[in-house]
Amino acid sequence: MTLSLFFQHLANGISLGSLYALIAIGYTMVYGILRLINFAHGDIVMLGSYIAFYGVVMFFLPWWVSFPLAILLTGVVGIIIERTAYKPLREVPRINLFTSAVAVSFLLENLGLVIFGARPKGFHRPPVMDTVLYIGGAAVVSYTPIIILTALVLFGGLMFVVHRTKVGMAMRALSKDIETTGLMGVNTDQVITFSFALGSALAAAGGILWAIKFPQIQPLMGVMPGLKAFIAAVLGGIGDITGALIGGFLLGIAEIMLVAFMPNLAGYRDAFAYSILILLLLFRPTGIMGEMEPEKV
Amino acid sequence: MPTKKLFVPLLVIGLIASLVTACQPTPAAKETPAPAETAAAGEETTPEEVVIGVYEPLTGAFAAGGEFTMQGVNLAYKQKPKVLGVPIKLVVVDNRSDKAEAATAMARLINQEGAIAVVGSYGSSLSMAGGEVAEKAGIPVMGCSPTNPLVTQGKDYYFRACFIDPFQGRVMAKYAVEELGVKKVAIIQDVAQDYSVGLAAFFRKAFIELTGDASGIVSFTSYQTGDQDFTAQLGATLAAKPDAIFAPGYFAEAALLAKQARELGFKGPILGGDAYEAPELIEIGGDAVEGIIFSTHYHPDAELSPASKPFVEAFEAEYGERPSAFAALGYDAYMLTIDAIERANSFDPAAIRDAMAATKNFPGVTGTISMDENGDAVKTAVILTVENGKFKYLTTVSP
Amino acid sequence: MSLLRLDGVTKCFGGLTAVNNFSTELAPGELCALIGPNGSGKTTIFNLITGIYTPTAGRITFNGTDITGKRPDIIASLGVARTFQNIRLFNGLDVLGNVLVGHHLRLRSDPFSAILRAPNYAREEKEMRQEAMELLGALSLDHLAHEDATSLPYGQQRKLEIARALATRPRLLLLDEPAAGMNPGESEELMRFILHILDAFDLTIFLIEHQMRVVMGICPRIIAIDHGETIAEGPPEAIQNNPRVIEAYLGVGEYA
Amino acid sequence: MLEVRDLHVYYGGIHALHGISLRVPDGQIVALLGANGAGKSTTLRTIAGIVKPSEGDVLLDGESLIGLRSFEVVRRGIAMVPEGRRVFTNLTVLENLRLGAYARRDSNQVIQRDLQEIFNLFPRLEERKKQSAGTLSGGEQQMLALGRALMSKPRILMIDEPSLGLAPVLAQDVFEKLKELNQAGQTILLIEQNARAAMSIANYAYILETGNIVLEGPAAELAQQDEVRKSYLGVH
Amino acid sequence: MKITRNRILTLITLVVFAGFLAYSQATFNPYILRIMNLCAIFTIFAVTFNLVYGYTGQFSLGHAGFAAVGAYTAALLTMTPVQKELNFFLEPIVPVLANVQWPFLPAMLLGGVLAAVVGFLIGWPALRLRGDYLAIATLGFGEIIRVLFVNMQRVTNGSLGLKGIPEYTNVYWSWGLALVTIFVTKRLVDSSYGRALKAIRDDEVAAEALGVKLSYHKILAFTLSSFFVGIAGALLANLISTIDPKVFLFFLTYQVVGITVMGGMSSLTGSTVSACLYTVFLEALRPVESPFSIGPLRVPGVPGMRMVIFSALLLLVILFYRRGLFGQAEFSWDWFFEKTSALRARLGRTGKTAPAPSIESEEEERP
Repeated sequence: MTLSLFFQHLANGISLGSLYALIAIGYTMVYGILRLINFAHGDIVMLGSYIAFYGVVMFFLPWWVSFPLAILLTGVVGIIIERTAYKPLREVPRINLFTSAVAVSFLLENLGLVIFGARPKGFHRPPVMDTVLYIGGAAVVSYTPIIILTALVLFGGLMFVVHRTKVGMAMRALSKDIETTGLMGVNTDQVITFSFALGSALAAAGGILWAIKFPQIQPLMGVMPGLKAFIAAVLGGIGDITGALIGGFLLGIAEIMLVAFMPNLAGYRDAFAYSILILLLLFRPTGIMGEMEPEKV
Repeated sequence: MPTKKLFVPLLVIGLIASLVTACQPTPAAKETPAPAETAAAGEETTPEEVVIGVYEPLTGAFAAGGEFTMQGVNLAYKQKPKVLGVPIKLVVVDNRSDKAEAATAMARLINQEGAIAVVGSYGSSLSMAGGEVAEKAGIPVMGCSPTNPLVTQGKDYYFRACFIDPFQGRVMAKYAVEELGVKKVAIIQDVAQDYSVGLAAFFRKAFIELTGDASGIVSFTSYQTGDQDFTAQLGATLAAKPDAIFAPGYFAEAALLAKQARELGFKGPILGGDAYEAPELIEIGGDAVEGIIFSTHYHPDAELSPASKPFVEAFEAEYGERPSAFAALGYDAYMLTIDAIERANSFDPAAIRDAMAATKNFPGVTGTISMDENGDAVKTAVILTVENGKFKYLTTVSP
Repeated sequence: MSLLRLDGVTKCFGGLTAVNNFSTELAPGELCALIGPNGSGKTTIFNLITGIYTPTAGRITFNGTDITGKRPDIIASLGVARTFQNIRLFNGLDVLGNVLVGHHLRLRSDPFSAILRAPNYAREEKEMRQEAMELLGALSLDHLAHEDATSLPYGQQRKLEIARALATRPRLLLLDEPAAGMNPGESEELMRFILHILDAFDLTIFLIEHQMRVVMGICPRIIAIDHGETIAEGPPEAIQNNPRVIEAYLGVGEYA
Repeated sequence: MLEVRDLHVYYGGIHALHGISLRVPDGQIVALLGANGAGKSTTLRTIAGIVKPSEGDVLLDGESLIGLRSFEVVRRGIAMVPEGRRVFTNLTVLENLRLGAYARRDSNQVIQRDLQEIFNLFPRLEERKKQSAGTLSGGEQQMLALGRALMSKPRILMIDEPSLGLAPVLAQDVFEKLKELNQAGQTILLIEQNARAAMSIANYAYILETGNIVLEGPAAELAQQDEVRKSYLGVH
Repeated sequence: MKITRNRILTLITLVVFAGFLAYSQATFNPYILRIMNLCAIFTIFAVTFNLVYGYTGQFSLGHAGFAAVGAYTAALLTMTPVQKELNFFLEPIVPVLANVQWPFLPAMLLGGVLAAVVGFLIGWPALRLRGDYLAIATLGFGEIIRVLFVNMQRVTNGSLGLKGIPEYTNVYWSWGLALVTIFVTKRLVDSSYGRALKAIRDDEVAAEALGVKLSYHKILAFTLSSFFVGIAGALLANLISTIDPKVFLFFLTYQVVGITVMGGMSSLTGSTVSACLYTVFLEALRPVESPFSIGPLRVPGVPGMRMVIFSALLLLVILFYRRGLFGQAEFSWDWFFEKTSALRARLGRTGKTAPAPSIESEEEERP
């Protein structure tokens, strides 16, 4: 393998990883706060890219209007989902919450099918993202650096919100101790809803970037990225935002490198991802960044 | 909360009621004479309507293929709503891209709706699941686009309007070697799709036979349906410096694969099979799929039979777009079924089956179709390329 | 020979030393109380004895066997049973079912004979039920046998938790604040009850209590701890007047 | 003035409070004493809106707080330092304090000034303001929890067992600070098991036993009574 | 007295049910029979999930993987050598399997046993994990099994799948085994072992302190559950007569979780009723997807509509009927008579009141 080929793989791994990371962050935020594995998250990714798509082809919005708008609208959808399907279940056994998430996922997928149709649609890359660049002998299409950059910028933005704003402070407090956060005068329901909106918006951003990298959208497109991002979130230590970022990049790079170095094992790519996950769970159940909490007796 | 208390009983009652209605045979089914009782339909009282069933994946992973096929079936139904003077009731059921459901859907068509013949399904694995049920019930089925040889193998009642993968693999290998002069080829298969795995294997076999050089297959790698990133496979593949890539997957993955191959600097031809044929290939692939070459059943520009041109016109009038191969096959499958009923001059499934098996030189829109002893259509394949954002007809290959 | 022996047991959580070099011995048949203010490490000591925690240092011996770091179920099968500070009944089981779980560790039939209701299992199940009912009868809970465990009044739940522990036929019973949440009348009744079972079941009882009043009347020996360390040990009167104990409980005196 | 009237609380099937009534007049320290499980924490949690009472009323200056959620109660001016401190160990000291001021609409300057006041009160916190709260010692965490509650500028400060798990010398510190605060005008409702310490700083005290108030009176008087000693040590 | 009465009633119901099965097999059309078979298979799935989650409190999402093991084992063992040769036209089958052909029962049992072995091997390390982590790990194991099956072309024929599996499954097999599963599960959860499982579910710490060996019991429930899931997989393979790895996507597991939650955790009656309702419901909803006319307006069929309705309904049940249709309640004769007499009292003496015991009435009476 030549060095330039290696760098090409690395660039691919990083850009795939940044997509996993963006989607994983939504998983992790919701889990960190509600301890809910939100299996509908992948379908929110799908929704985001469809809204962006229709913004361009149906309402003739320029992409730089349509994309942010889609992110915003998906955030609103996230709020609606949280309020209707999750909030009423906060005090009940967790499996109900999980099942509710599964039901929401089924609902979104099939609604997508009914509304958008089953045929995949070609997602048009804005021209700026579709030029081939030659960096040190390796051919890179401009969307690759743009995706990585956007992901990093969004992550930076999220870190700013989480670490530098009042509501972000409340979110972090909430993930530790909901009751005491309420005692600080924080309207915890509002903050939870906000987290959902933020997670969904990031998922939409992930979905749009995903559609830029893999320019076709269809109602089931969120399933695979959702599952992979979920693995990434667990790898990084579910509940930890930085962990999700690290987990996403690790998984993206590892998957690409596995196939690159062992092409005859390409068919085992998913099994490989799950094996990493299981090994990690068995030896460090809380992921790379997660902290162990001693059980109270 | 009285409403809450009422909910469960109401739900249960509703479900039981719906079960009862679901299990109630429709009037059509009752009137359809049971196979054993019918000798020749012409002499008996003609039924008010006959049921032809269609089972296609309208939801789930294969939904897009089902949707394409239904365009053709619906157009054909619109053109021929009657057979032997009796109105046809077309019953379409969704098989959710799920094997168990495909079998249930077929059983529903046969036992519940009283279908005397069935059309479908996109996806060989779904066709196989339905095929077992139809075989047992003795109801003839005309497949649209399942190209896996196993579908009709050992089945007396399963036919198909399309050619099969061994033929297609040979066609593409021959074209690659003889027309394109390919000496080194890389194969990338979708390991999760029987269609892709089969076609890849048949191509490989034919390629080695033609060149006599097993080392001509410079790389053989896999991906899985739903994968959207092929850069890793491509990187390894391109390192082996192939003249061409044969990637017999579905159009959705193929478009992305082609795009990524071009982005990685591959300039040679990319070859594929009939599952490439969808407007989305171009829509998604854009410039990257220019020059892609694949075998398929049909192209609107290729006048494969006298029926081709009128079909294209009717289709464009109906849907405002050009027909895909799957739509054309759906159309042909329906028409083949009607043709068989007419030739049998009977609504007796066994008679229809015999008529189907005896199909000779039927002028389908996808070519002149004859059935071989397995129930597979013997007909030409066309080879297409993409030029200026459009599918372009290259040549026709006879069996 | 002592039944239970703790030798220099220490338990640290992160930087916090919950139990510091704690040593004691319990003779068979003894009733001993462990007292101390909230957060002084009493429950941690119980968790160490029953194997829920592994000590950071030190050694725990029960009936001549070293049980340091052993799994809780193994320690239970050796004859150590306990109750919990916040009652931990199985809310999906009825009263009898809760007690029967305590019998489970002595079940010899394998799961298959249990599923098939083979004669050996049927006999064991019958015996278990009989014994459990007898036990409930002895604690006058038998009339509640088929009630949901968590629907019982508080005091009865405490009793049931003790009954469940007794069903394992322990030699040592650890009671973690059995009187918590009880009014004085109830507490007194509970104390009589504890004395009763001590005799009737040939037990050794180690008892955590926060309220000294509860234990004064019945425990011949009291160990007082604070901040994970023993501050006093002896008969009730001595403890009651021990300045360090008074200090731990009532505070050192005036501030500010 | 905070007033609690005939409060009944059930946990599952357990009758935890049997009609508690108490008053916390402005500017005073009122202590709620009693053994473990007597219902002190439940009383506080009910006032704070975490637990819903089945009967009874909680009034702040005559206005009922029943039915308000805990963040609304805080916004009415009742802050609580929960048992076991429960500082946010994943936040820095400064963030913990700022979170205490979450519901306030004051300008940043005002909040900055209040922060400085807290730092003046607890200099140790200022030294460690950039550190994660998890790295603080138990005593410092108690200070932080106290400071955090004060940041909401409460009319009434409720504190649950401030001396719990603290070495006596640290506990002493805490009580001194409470006294100081009170002298500056802060109304305090204090739960404490260290009865002597509590009574030494309180104006008035209530003694709870199994969900009932068994004894009440001015702290100085109660401290002299043998009953208290009995209640704790079981001296007959 | 009561016990004997209930025993007799159960016996009668079983006989009536057996008669009903015989009647259906003889007279019902294959479509209805197919649905009945699927009902039974999903009943087994739901009951086994309930055993692991509802009774033992272990959140496992590995059902699809175990079902795949059972299905492939039974399929490969029951297929004729000729069929196998036809199927493996790309790469030959491994010689060991090429010429075996077993009757259904041993093949199915071996499918169950192998699924149980896999369950044991997975459960042994994984059951140390708790809650969501266990769910994640088992979901991963299930997917790994599927990916392995895709790639083990010479054993499983990869994605080409297997076809021509003999159609042995009929309502006797499927419902017979569903009853066995219910019976065994019921007997287990009502035994001392079952009490230990429930104790683990309710409070692991307290259970362990009472001497309950946690991992032994968890693995016991997990392995037994895997065994029956394997059996159900075998039934499924021999029902649809063709399988491929896509049949065993994690989607299958999600369905099972949904069914079980809808029926009620720790209610076998609930699982059974819910599994039947689910299967029937999806079929009964088909009309919403076919074109229909409202007056002159012709509404085209909307594919996907029934899944929309179904998922919306599932959501409604979860939101408004949180404990599922049955909660923890089980059918029992005493309950039945209580209800019917109450109903009779309400309706007076007019008309017949007691609805015939439906499918779920094969439940054991409470001991």
